[in-house]
Amino acid sequence: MADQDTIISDHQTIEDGVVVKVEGEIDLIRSPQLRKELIELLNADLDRMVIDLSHVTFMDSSGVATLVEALQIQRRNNKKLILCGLQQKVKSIFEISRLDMVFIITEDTASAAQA
Amino acid sequence: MADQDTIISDHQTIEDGVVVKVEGEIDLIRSPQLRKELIELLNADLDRMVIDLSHVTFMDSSGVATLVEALQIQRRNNKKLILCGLQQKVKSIFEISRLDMVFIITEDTASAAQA
Amino acid sequence: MSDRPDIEIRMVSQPRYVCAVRRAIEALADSQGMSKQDAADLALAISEAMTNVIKHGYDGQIDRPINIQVSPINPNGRKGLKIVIEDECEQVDLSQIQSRPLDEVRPGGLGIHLIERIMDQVQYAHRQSGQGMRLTMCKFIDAQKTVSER
Amino acid sequence: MSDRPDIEIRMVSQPRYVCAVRRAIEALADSQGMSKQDAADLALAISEAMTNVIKHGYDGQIDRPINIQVSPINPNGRKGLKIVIEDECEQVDLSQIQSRPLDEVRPGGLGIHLIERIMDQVQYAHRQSGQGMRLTMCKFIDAQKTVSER
Ligand SMILES: Nc1ncnc2c1ncn2[C@@H]1O[C@H](COP(=O)(O)OP(=O)(O)O)[C@@H](O)[C@H]1O
Ligand SMILES: Nc1ncnc2c1ncn2[C@@H]1O[C@H](COP(=O)(O)OP(=O)(O)O)[C@@H](O)[C@H]1O
Repeated sequence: MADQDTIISDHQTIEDGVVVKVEGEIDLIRSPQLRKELIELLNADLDRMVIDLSHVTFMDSSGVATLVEALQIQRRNNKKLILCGLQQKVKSIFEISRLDMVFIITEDTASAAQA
Repeated sequence: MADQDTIISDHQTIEDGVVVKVEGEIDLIRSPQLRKELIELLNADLDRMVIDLSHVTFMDSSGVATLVEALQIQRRNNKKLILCGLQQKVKSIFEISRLDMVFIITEDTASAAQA
Repeated sequence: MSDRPDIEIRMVSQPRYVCAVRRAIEALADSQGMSKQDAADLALAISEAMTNVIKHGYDGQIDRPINIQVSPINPNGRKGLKIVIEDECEQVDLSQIQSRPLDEVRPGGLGIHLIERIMDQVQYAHRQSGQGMRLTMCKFIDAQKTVSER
Repeated sequence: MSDRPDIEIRMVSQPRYVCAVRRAIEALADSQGMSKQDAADLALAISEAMTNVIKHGYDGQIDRPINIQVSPINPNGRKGLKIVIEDECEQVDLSQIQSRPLDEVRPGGLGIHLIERIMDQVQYAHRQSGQGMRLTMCKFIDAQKTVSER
């Protein structure tokens, strides 16, 4: 997986925030870039950030750490961060680290817009 | 890839023959099983056999050899064998071995029924 | 199990290469009949263990040796995979290698927890050569401790 | 390029394991910036070369050694991967290892052709130890001879 590319492949404005689509494997190599892209967006002070993980095929603990950091930023500002579309392979790491109860996780972007 | 499983995951009767769907990686390990399953079906003396490769993610020369053998059986009996739905990764081996001109290859099962 | 592993991968501690090992181990587990989810979890655990060697053991140096050995095992008729990861890091006190409590939600500190939950056996040791660590792990295919029981 | 390869895989000649090596090499090529199609073709070529060692070199024996070395190369600024496959087979006359004409359509006999078309450099040799063969192959990332030009 090339590490120079952007990780957020698409982002779409919704009523109270933004839906970003993340692509590929989120591991030690690519997490720093994801962190940079997410934090840039979070600076815009969005009420709702939805992260669509349906095109993520692998995530390791550095990827999870990046998402935890984004969640903390949103929480600190009383804003929402929602994950959606997790493949079972990827859901597993959230379950094993018991973060499936910490994040708001929904099936798809439609339900994430309501959550 | 387990090698005990059947390779043909589905087969469907059409007017003048059958459409079989093949799954997974067709390599040294699994080609003998595919060969067995195909030859059994070819014994039924079908006017048209369509092999749907859309769910095949890898094929090596042993897989190609198996398909060439099936093609020869059909030709000898003045019957048709048609491949369809090849992923680009898989199409590549046919192109490199110049068998893309030997096999009838179509986009999908619908066009294969007409070819 | 004989002394020679079925597969041995010797590589430099380049983070880019971790992905290749992860994919190889997932394919191997699959070929041994492990479920797709368990094979994916196993690949994650191996990835975390290798990442830890690079991050903590080698402090990010990319040209140090990592050695991964994989063999099918079958103790008491229980099929599984044994994976050994060896490095040439400075030996640390084994008690330093531990997971943190998960109730505190903060970035980082999940690797060891993931490894311990995914694998059926996990053992860190000092290599006898006096330099380097050895991590020995097993995951069974009919595992009693499956991750889905978490 | 130093003498020590970046990644070395030592394995037994078990056909089940070929898939793991194939996936690892595809991931490696991808991580070096090779296009997805070229990386897939490369994986195919390596697969064929390993299969040939097992079939022809070892006559199907599953417990003989195969050694695969992979390193990034950069001769004259041209990025690529070098892959060396070594075995302990009986040495055969190198002229025996050749592809057949493709105009005759029949099953089999495509492996060497695929290897030669996919790789930019291919060289079979006898190992100096007196036993075993060595196959040295390169594929460049900016390859002038790309498979799409076939
Ligand atoms: N291979 C290793 N060598 C030395 N120390 C290690 C190694 N693996 C883990 N550790 C120690 O265990 C701690 C917990 O590791 P881990 O759970 O993976 O979280 P993190 O890597 O995010 O700190 C690390 O902070 C480190 O001190
Ligand atoms: N590793 C090898 N050791 C010995 N002989 C080989 C090896 N690889 C290929 N050959 C020889 O080259 C011939 C052509 O190989 P190939 O094109 O792969 O077709 P096939 O394997 O179907 O015969 C083989 O029949 C064999 O005689």
